[in-house]
Amino acid sequence: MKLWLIPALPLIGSFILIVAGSRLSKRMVAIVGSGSVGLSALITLFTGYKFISTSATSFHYQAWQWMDVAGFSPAVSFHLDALSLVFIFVITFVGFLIHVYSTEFMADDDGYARFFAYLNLFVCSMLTLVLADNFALLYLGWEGVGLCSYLLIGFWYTEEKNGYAARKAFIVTRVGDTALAIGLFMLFQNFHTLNIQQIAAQAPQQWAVGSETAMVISLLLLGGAVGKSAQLPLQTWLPDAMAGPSPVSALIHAATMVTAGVYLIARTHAIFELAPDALMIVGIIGAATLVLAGFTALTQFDLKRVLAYSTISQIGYMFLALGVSAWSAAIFHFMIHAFFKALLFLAAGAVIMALHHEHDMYKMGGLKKKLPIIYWTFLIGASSLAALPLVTGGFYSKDQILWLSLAGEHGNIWFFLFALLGAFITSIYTFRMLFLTFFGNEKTHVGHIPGNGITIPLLILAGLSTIGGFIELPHSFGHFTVFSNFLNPVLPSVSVQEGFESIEWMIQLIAAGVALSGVYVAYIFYIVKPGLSEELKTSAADLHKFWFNGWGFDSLYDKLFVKPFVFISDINKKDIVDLFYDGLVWISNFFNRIFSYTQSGILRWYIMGIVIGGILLLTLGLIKN
Amino acid sequence: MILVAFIAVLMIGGVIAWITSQWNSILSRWISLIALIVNFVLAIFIWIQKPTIESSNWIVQFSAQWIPSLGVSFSLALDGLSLLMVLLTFFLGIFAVLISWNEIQERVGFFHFNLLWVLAGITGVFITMDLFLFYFFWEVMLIPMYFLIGIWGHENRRYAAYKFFIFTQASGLLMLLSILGLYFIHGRVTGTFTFDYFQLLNTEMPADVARWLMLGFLAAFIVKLPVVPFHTWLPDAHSQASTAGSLILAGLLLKTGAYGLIRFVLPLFPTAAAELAPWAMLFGVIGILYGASLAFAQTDLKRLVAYTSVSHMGFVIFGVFAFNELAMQGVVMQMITHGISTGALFVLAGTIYERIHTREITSMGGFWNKAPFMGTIGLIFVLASLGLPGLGNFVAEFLTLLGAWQANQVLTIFATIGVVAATAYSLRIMQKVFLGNFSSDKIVPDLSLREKIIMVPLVIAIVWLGLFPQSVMNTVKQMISAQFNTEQIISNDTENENGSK
Amino acid sequence: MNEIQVTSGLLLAAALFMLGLIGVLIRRNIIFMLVCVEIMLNSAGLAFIVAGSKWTQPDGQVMFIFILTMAAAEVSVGLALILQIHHQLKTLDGDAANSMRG
Amino acid sequence: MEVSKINIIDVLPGIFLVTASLIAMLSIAIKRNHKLIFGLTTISLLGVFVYLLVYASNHRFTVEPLFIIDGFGTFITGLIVMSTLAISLLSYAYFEQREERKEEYYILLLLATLGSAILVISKHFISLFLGLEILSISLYSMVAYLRKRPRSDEAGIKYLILAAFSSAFLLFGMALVYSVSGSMNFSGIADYLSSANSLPLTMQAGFGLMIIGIGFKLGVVPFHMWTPDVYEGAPAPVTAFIATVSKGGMVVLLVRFFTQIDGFRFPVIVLSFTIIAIASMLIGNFLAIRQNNVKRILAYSSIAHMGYVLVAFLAGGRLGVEAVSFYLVAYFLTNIGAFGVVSILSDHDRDAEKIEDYQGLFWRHPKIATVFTAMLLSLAGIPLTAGFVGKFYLVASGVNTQLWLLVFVLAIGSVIGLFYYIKIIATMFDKSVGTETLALRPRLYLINLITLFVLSILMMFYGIYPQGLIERIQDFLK
Repeated sequence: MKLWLIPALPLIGSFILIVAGSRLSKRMVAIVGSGSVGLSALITLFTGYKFISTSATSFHYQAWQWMDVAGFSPAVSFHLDALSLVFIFVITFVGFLIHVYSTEFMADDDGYARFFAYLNLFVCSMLTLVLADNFALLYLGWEGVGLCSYLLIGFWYTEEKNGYAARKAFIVTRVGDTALAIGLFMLFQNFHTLNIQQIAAQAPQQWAVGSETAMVISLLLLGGAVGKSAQLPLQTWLPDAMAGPSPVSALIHAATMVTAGVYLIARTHAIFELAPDALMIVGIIGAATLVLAGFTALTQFDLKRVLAYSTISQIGYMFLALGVSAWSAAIFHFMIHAFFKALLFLAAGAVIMALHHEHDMYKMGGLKKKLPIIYWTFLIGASSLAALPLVTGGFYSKDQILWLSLAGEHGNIWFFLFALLGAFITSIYTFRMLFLTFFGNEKTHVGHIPGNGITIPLLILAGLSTIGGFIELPHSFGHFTVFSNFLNPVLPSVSVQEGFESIEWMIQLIAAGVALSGVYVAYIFYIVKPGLSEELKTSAADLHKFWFNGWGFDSLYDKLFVKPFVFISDINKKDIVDLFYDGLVWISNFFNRIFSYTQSGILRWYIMGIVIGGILLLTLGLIKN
Repeated sequence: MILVAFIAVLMIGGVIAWITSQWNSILSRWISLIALIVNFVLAIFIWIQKPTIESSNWIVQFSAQWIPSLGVSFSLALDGLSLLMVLLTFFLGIFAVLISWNEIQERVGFFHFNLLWVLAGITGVFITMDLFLFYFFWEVMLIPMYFLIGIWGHENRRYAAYKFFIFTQASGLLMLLSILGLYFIHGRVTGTFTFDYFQLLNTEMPADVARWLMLGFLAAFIVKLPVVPFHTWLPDAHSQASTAGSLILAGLLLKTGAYGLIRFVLPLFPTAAAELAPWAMLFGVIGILYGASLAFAQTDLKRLVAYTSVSHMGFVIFGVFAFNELAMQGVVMQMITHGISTGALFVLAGTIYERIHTREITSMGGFWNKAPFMGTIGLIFVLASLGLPGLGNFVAEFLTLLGAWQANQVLTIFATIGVVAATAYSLRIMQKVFLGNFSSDKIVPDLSLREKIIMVPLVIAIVWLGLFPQSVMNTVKQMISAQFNTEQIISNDTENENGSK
Repeated sequence: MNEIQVTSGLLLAAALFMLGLIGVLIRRNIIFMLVCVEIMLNSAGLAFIVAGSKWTQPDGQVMFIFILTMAAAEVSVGLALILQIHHQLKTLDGDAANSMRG
Repeated sequence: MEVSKINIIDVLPGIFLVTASLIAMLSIAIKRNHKLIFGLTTISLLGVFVYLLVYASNHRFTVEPLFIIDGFGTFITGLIVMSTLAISLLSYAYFEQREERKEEYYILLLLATLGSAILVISKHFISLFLGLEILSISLYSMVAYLRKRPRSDEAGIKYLILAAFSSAFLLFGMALVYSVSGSMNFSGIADYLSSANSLPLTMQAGFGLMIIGIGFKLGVVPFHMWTPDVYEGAPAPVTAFIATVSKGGMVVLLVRFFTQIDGFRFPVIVLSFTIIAIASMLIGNFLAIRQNNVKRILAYSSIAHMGYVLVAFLAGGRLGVEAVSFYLVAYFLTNIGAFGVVSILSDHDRDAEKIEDYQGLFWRHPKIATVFTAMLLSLAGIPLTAGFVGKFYLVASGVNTQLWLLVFVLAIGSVIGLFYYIKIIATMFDKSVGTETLALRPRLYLINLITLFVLSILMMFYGIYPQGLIERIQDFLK
């Protein structure tokens, strides 16, 4: 069983690069960096083949006993089932492609070895996260990916604002992690173990549906998930995280790490199912986030920030799916999203690189001819994101969520309407982005023409985001459910409410129509009448500003938490407690002065002192008697 | 005998180092290094022989008459906890010598004399089982430490040294009163006047007397630990001491307070301690948050790290008074890992000071560019300080919080929030020192070979503790579970007695 | 000797003692201070004699003789010192000798 | 009273000292020779000590009605004699380099020692008075011995007037006590008191006045004001003598007197002493913290230390007496050592009393500075020193009788005290300014240094291994 090799290889790669990175040639660094993940991907493939061919339910491997204290005995051990297999597949493959892309993208950077070291470390942590068989190890991976995210966002460390963005990302996610940690404490208190499988097995026996403890624990786990996956109310860090290099945005902030929250909830669905209210909250958070982020994406001009908000929005869809117990739909969308969003980020990275680190879409344009491969792949990614019907992977995955948000057993019309609105906005901003970047006149000179290292991963990802959709086709349309069947042992399938089966095709039609009309709106605004958007912007300037700033969350948190904290620590820099001790010193010195005054050196004073002492003594005697 | 050797080697080594420095200062450096390595090897040897203590709690014991007329004996003993602490002492001691190799150029012999004597005092505190002797060693370590701060410290050293000395001495005297109170109570009840730890255990006394006596012990330990609001000596002492001084202060001296809590307060006054627990935990949490908030505001690198110590030590008292095995294991881990990680941060601050002659982080920045090795090391210990899993501190904090959750949930939530604050101040170190644009007008060379020799073992240790903490935990397992079991037995007994009455 | 006489004897001694004491306090001249101290010593001697006679013991008188002797010795040293002080300070003002203080 | 042969042997130490001083006087009349007198003094002191060691160590008896020669007295007499010996060793070098006639000093020294030795063994008001006055009158001259120095004279006259003044209080108090109890013998007073169930007012006033006299000698608050001035003005060895022998003798008397009459039955007395002790511990320490004159610092610290001793005194019992004895040993060793350092550093014109004189001493004269550091740490009660065990003993006796308030104040006082002890130490370890050499000639320097070394080694030895001394004390107190 080579399960441990999957996370270990990137770790070894990272270790080599950290220790000897400065002494290796760039070529060697590239080989070690990508090679380790590539090998990992191969082993994943091999393991996956074995897993499917033996039709096992899970593989298990224990490396060593991590701790063993008073019944708390997490081990460093890995658990592979269908859910984690999907995740490690995405992580290793998309990860490998992004590594390959980076070998060219980062070629001129001084921190070449450092970059790959971090990236490898990230892959290792992410794999640990999804393979962990207990929550303690999961937490290790969870924090590990947070660390790598921090390191990679702040990769270009000489810029002050990158460091700020990196810290913000780490701290905000850590707020969520705190909730997660407390959730783990409660889990341990209730089950005396942190083994995920055991907890999942025991939870339904211990708690009835709607149990308060289950509710609290679910919410705490949700807190962790919300932080990591940049959902409301902890979504503010992700747009800033775009300060990192584009491959990082693609890998960490689109494809893998930010979906860790989705993984966590899916992994602990047994607990969430016991807390329907918590599940409802998951759905509400998802729905609210997807709309909020969508509106914000509409107003951004920075190419990567648009993608960032779109990521938040798409993860919102996944949360919505989780909220209606459409587990496999969420995971399906995760996978497809990983493909097309990685593709979009990488393509955007190539564009930005070609335009000398220009992020502003309004300064781009006309790249269709200059960068044809980039254009076509971007178009495929964008179509998938906008869920253009039939030909894109995104259509199938998003459609499933739309359908289940209405028809699933926990679905309702409001979820559906929000999701639909989100879909409409998605296709508007997606094509706005496409039109602004690739159509119109060339505004900035194209410098770097991407080579094979960049284009080949793009092409592969474009392929994946197209054909990826076909492994799960809706009931009304082929009814091909390889993916959900595969996940079924882990994630129960969702049952559809009575009376909805018949209207599934209608929903699909509506979805398709909404997506296409979004494209049309974008076409009107940005190709046909480019002035229109400007007018709109000026006529609703306040609203635009509000959306542009992400609905004011940043300034709200700044006022609520950051400013007070900094203020309190700044005024107390000198440590107010010390005043007390200074006071003691002052009092001592005060007494010293007073008593010193009596030591006047004059003989008669001293005699007086004795006499007064004597009088006091004798008076005392009298009083006492 | 080996326990006596621990102390004797250090004391004699110190004297020899002082004497030889008249002829050759290099020699005195080597002498102290060798003395510490000898001790470290001895301690490792014991550990390898008894990696897990199964049958008896006490690995080695030594006892001799000292002042029989007062019931004082020279009684030393080593159990798992002591062994770990002693190991840590010698381990960090070696680095304290190494880090001062170039830094200390004046009065080298006297420096090493003080260094070794402070370590001897600390070692004594960790292995003595006689309360008089304990107090004796407790005080013995103060004077050399005072000199380490007061002679080789930075610009404000005299003030810092005073403050350190007076705080610890004042609280120590309160402990002395309690020791004596216990001594006489035990003597009156049993007729044998003795300071022997084992005999004083389970002394029967009225509840309010126990409460007062415990407060006396507590005073000494919470000042040393330190617990807010008795912490203000620490930032001054830490920031003003020389690097080796800071290393010893943060790495070892604070641990004597934690050790005292575990070794004396809980076993001697189980009931009174249990009554106090919620308050102690509250103060622990206050310490965690208050220390973090102050750490965030500091611009003096060593002062910043000093306040992180306040915050981290909050976890210790928090965990100790959670009264369960999980938290206690966490506390023991915290003692060790904090010793290593904070010690390393101080060493780092020292190496930076050697290069740019300032501790102000406002005049640092971008050092990664010039000194990536230093940056990597810095990153690792900053991460350790914020409790990243995979490094030792995480194990410590996680176990502490996990255990504390069983005891007090509200306070645990606040303590966990402290981890977020830890992230804020830790990353600030990283940002201000290593990231950003290189802005110093000084040359910042990367770590030298000697500095690497110091740092690499520390890194290995902290990673090892993070991934394989069980080897350490096994060493104290017996001791900790024995402590909680006996307490249960005692409470059961008293219940039975009450019942029968 | 009856009780009343003892009491009045002691009261007389006490009055003398107070006289001396007040003298020491209000006089600045060192010689006068010395003299007043002598008065106090002698009042103590008187008290001894009164007490001795109360108990019809010779001890009180023995003590008085010792006190006299001691007072003489003291005065001799004292006068020598006063001479020296006068030599240095050119004054006998006790308050002037205050170079040490604080 | 009948003077028998045995009695002569019993009071031999006193006779020995008197004879020695007479011989010294005669020899001065014939020829002045500093070395000779010094030799005579040391030999006679050694002789007394040997006598005490050989003869008196297992001999308990009384010389009615004046003296009681018990273990406690013998022990402290031995301590006093040895301290005087150490002081005379220090004095030799100190006076050798000064112009004044040195020889008479030793006569005074011997007589003062005699006075203190009498105090220690007296059990009667008359012997008490005689001992006290022999001590005091010798001290007046000793304090003002360097008569060319204005400060020395000033200190002398202050001491004289105040001491005589307080003696008057003591005497008047004794007279009152005598008038009520009809006895000047301690045991007689005790008999009277044991039959009386409450303290008559006259008696109480008598005790009050006596406390003033005793308190003055001890230098406890509020009768302490002379201490710093006299300490500062007197020559360093004399200061050492006042701090140790003179105060020590009085402590013993106090213990003996109040133990014998069992004064602790009377809450007024206990309360008075408690207030005095607390005030001394606090005010003594407070006065010292901003002081920059080393001799004055030591003076203030001695006020506080007498307060500490009173704690053990109030604790009473065997443990209390043990504690007082041990503490006195430690205190004597330490103070003589400390003033020895001051005297070894002094030059012709003035004593080394300013704190600046100690700036960087450790780097100029490491040996002396080490000794001084050890002595100061002992005063502060830090382990490895006799002062630590002594203070431990005091606290133990206080805790034993549950004098929590006193013990608590003792702790606070010690903490405040730390501040100024450390100040001196810190100054010594500061950066050095200049490298002036010592004023002493090498051979004299050597004598002093050896004396100091012996003192510090003893002090350390009793700090690390107090068992021997404790056993000895317990032996004596049997």
